[in-house]
Amino acid sequence: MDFSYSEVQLMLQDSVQKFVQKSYDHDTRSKIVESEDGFSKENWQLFAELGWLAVPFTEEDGGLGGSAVDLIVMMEEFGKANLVEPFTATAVLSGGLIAKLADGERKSQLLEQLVTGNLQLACAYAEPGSRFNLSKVTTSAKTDGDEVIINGSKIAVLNASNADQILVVARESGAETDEEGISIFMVAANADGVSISAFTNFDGKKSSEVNFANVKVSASNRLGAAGQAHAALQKIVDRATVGVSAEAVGALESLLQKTVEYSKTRKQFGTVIGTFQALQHRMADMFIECQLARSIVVMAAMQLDSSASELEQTKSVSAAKSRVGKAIRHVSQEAIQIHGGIGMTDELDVGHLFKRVTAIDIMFGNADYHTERFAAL
Amino acid sequence: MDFSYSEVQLMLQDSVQKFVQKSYDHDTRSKIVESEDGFSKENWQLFAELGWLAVPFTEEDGGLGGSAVDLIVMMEEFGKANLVEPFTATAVLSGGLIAKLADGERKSQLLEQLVTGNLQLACAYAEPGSRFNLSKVTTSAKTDGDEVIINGSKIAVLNASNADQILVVARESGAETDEEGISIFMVAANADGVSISAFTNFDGKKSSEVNFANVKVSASNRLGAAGQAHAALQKIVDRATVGVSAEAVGALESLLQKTVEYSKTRKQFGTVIGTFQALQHRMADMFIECQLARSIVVMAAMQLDSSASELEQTKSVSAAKSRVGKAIRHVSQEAIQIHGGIGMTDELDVGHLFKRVTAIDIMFGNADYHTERFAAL
Amino acid sequence: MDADFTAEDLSFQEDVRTFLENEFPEEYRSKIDANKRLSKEEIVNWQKILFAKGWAAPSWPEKYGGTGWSQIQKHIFATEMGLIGAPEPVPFGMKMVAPIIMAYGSDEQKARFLPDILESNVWWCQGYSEPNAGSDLASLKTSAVRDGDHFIVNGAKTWNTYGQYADWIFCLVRTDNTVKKQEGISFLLIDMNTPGVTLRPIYLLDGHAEVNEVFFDDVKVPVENLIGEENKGWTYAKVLLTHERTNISGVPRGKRRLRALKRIAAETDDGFGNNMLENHTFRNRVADIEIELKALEYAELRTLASISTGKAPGPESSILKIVGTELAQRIDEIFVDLAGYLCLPFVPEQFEDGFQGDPVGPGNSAAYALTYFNNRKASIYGGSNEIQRNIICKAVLGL
Amino acid sequence: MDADFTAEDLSFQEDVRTFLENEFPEEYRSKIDANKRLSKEEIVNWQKILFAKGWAAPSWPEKYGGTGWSQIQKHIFATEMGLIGAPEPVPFGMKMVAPIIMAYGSDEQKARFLPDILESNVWWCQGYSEPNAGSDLASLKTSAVRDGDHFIVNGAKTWNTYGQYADWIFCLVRTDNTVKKQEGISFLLIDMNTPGVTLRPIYLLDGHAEVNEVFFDDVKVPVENLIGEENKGWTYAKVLLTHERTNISGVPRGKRRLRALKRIAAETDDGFGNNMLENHTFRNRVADIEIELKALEYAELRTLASISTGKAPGPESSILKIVGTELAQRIDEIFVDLAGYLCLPFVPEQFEDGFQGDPVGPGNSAAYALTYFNNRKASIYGGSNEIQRNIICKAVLGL
Repeated sequence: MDFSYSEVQLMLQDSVQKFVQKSYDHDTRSKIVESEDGFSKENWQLFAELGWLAVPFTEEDGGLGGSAVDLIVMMEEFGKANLVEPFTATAVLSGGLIAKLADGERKSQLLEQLVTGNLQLACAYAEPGSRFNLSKVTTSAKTDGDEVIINGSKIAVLNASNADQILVVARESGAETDEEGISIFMVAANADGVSISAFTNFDGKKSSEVNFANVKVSASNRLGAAGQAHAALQKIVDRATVGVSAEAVGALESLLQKTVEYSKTRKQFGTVIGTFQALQHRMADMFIECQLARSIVVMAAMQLDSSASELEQTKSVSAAKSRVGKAIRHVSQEAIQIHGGIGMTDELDVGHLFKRVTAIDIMFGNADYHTERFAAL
Repeated sequence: MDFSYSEVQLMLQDSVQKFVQKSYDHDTRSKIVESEDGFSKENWQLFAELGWLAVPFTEEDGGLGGSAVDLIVMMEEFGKANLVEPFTATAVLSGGLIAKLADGERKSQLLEQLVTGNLQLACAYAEPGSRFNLSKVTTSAKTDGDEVIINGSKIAVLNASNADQILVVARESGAETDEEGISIFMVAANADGVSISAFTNFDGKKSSEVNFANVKVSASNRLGAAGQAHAALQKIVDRATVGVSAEAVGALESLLQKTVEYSKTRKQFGTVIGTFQALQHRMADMFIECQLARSIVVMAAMQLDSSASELEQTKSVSAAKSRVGKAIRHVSQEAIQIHGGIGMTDELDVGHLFKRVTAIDIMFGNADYHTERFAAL
Repeated sequence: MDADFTAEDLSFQEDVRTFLENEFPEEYRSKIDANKRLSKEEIVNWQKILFAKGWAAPSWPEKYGGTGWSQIQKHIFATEMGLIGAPEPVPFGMKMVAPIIMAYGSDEQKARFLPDILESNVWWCQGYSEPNAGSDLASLKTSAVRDGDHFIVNGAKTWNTYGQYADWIFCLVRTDNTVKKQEGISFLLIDMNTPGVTLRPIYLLDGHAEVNEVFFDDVKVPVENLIGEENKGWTYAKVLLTHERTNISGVPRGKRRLRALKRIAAETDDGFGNNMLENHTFRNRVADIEIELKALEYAELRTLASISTGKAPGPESSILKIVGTELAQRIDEIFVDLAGYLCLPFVPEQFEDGFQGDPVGPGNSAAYALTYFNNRKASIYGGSNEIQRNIICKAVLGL
Repeated sequence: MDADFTAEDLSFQEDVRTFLENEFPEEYRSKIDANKRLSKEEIVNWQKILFAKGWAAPSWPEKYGGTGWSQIQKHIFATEMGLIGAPEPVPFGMKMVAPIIMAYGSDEQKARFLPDILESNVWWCQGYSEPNAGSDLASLKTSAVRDGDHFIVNGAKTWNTYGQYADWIFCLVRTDNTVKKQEGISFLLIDMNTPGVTLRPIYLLDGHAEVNEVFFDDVKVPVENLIGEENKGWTYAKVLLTHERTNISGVPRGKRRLRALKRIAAETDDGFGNNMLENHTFRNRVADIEIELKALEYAELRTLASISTGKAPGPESSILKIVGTELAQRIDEIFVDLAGYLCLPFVPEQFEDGFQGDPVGPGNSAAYALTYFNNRKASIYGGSNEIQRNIICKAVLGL
């Protein structure tokens, strides 16, 4: 048992911190969010150069790390700065699925494009009626000779409007919620029959509703064996869940720090509000929440990297997401409340961190969902 | 809609307040609790003279009131003083069942004995496996000619060791949790086959486990029609639930008041602790809890006295008990915490109020149970 | 005590219901149900319908055009309005400045301002808060210097809700710098069209600019716009601040929202073949909120009852503010939890009047997050919930 | 980072398990499982078994009889002890006075006191708190006046846990009244058998007198029982107070209790034909607690890891005290909720050593309420959780 960061992890942490400090203040971020793409291509290229895009992948796959701990070290820093670039969509989710399901030259080609910053991806798994259940898939994939015809609607597809390729989760057989029968296909975003309705989520991320109407792809666009993609999808989503949980931890720490700082300067009735004991104890509770959230995310990441059983790993992920969800509500609401009116304005970074963690609370299942999943396992 | 107390209610309130102030301080109560009977027969006689024992009954039944609001007005005051006398067991529960199910001379005789203080009763409804479900009854009653033979075990029978008669809930027919088939029999506490294992509950109330081994009673000891007692039992337990909820409200108000007073005199680090804002806000929250608890108990009592449907009335009772249960946990724990070590000692009344409300939280179903009951209706 | 309404109250309730069913425009109702904002014109129109019926200002004394209703009748009216979603009048005229004009204004001021408020001809906004003042209202800096028949006003006010629609603003201004802060404040009415008044919208987390900063740059205000005596403004304002803590609990609105929540939950797939209302955790959370709402409803009714017996609304009513806002925020949360992914899209303009595009996100789910964000203000404004707790400590617990 | 134990750690864990399985007396284990208290003799006996194995004092330096284990090994040992329910040594000797004797005592004092603590020959109790002092320890009044070779001690101490079993007490006493309160305090060791020492048991809510008041009436204490320098006692005590905030989280005990809870829930009828573990609300509450325990476990492990890299246990470890005690109290609550009526009977003596009567109430349910009552102390003692929050504010957040 060992809690120390590896040299690579320390380097990563340092590298993100330096970038953020130099090039990612609140104004810069706001401009990026308001831009057409909703992220900075320049930054993305820089991330590639700094090796960040290679972090989710093993050395074997041409990556730099591949461990869950590597991921959380970096994503916690992303969270602190409320980074809006589509790292989770392209690298963690889609890249993770490619690494897990694809093989041979296709795999190495795709991953090379990805880590060099030349490929944007999106993963379309959620549907209007699926809520958080990954095996509830009604989007259909019918084999027709060498081709597969995809029909269905997906929601909450992050980065679809910038993606070159979309990884679509579709059902080839089985009943609506069967784990068996689910496949993943790579579909060009500009393929016939694909319509993308793009907008910005409240956390500034680009997202889309994507409709597939008789979209034809070659059967070779299927990643992995037919109908066997569920386990990989679950595993990668679990990993992404830990990733965004770490991002939330970073954002919450940022919120705490900004709140404490604000309370030291803001005066009411002639007194700095940070001297009011009622607020002090509430900030102490925010600190406790941050520490517990961080601890359980570390736990989940370490479990994913360990020899623990699948069951233990899955439970750890749900434990972390559930607990982080509670911390999100508690810490972010207190941050706004202690800031008062100014915390409600669009101008301050505090409100944007609040919105980002609220989105993370929903992503891949909220606290209630993960508590039940934990309890049922 | 009217929120004012009637003259009788104001008199009752005044009468209890005066008695308590004069004759029921903490030391007196402690001596009563430690006495053989666990309550004061002298007090009981006085309660009869003051008309308190007649409060749960309508004038038609020889009582003084009979409304749920009458009941809560009085029981809130009982709660403030942590009165240990078996009012709920004898007058509310058992007396209520007699008023509801018995008839003719037997009814008037029994109630007269009761309101004059000459009859102690107990109601045996709970069983080791019934938890809070009143229709889960395994104690059996088999008709044998003119007699009925009762077998089974009851727990949490308040006042059994002082009771002249025990009202036993037993099953004459139907499956374990059927509402049909449940009857109530009056059994002399000293009848053959009745064994009473008495002890004191942690709130100072006398309670017993009662075993019935081939207890023979005349069929005429059955209250009401055979197998039809469930509805009456549910109704009377609902009323008693509102009664003890009001008692809890009184006890919580007492706890709040004592805590606020203590905080105004207790010094730490040279300062009266009541000036610490963190504690102040927590006491404000205790106050809020007390007010909400009181409001919802008033609501439930008013609904029971109103023309609302059975369903609405039942929902109101569960809403009240659930909400009061939350207030109990919150207010009583904070009272101990703010008192510090001294609040943990047997010597102070605070701890005994804490224990009493903890018992009330359990009585007739705890907060979780009543939330579910409310949600399911 | 009696939970049942009298025959008169029941018949009044019936009247109110019939009126609302017939007169509250169907299209407004659909907009409210779809979480869309009514435009100023629509709110004014509705207010004029109420005025025509004589029901524009239940809280006003009869002689100024009030209804003369009992507390119970007012409660019934507010409940029925809330249940159907009919908007209350914007409070700044009707509930904030009008009572002060009635209590401290001259006869001329009453005649000049009150009828237009009653008829919704003139919209008001509030000029209490200032940048950096927060809950410490009395530390305000906006100055009014007497110059002949005018005051010259300079400074800035903030958190002016609907300032962009307002014709007039009532302001606390500093008229004496030499005395302690509460004693140098006056209460001034200012026409928003006076030269030197400018507005800057403040965008909030929900993407909407419902509040503004208002700047005063050598604004000339006639002395006849002064309410009461110079330097007595704080006394007037304070009365208002401790006033009207009732009807803030939002119980009827809460009931309407819970009804909607349950309807939507019953239509929402849990992803495992059931609907969300069949999900135990969710159902029990809804039950908890319903129970809390019942407690709050009776806390409010008890306060109303104590007012009808002639008692002033005591500081106990701070409870209604605290519990009402925190419960509303819990409802906001559970809507977000119910919606899940569906509330992520941020297209605030689709809930505004005049939006022509296709709605984004199924149904109105995307509005839930906006409401969640926007309503964090509820525990901050109107005297933050921390201030309310201080009031309870001081005035009730004697701490 | 690595969640897996090394081969050495795994083999150490195996050794500890084997030892505990074989050597922790079966009857003690049954008593613990039945929520009964071990007698002093049983605790001493167990401590002597640990001593024989050389495992009596993992927290001590090797030269005094410690184990020389790594942080991870200590953690493994504490975990396995907690999971099986084996009692830790009573802390007053081993963890409270011994470190102070080691750090500030003379060689004679070390030789005289430490071996008997290690072997559990002599039991200690603490003499810090005084009536009315509460968390404000330094305001203590018990005086020690030098009289030749002795101090004459007068005053009273309170909350002396297990004072009735103790042979010695370590006390903070006032030796100088003329300086500010922290500077006139000395650290004195007092034989409980000295004439003038008397004890008054304090009964707590659970009906048990585990704490006492101790009175000192002209008690003669030899000067060689003074630790370190006169008037420096506060400095020594303070070190102890910020020390040893680890191992207070109670994670292993929590895990053992949750295991028991789930077992009992599976055997408890919900009254509707299912068992309580099948009840959604209950199951999810258990899950919430399990999750919290996981978070706490890793918070503790992270603190331990930071200690092994040489960092002192910082004020961050106040978290472990706060969360550990509050979580334990949540477990107490859920046991009460599970037991329902079954925990009402108050027969505390049935959980004491030597009880001969029939048990009252099925199983051990009646113990749950006692534990709930008793454990309210956890958030009060050892520096109340309010004090811990103050520490976080001051030392971590800089407020």
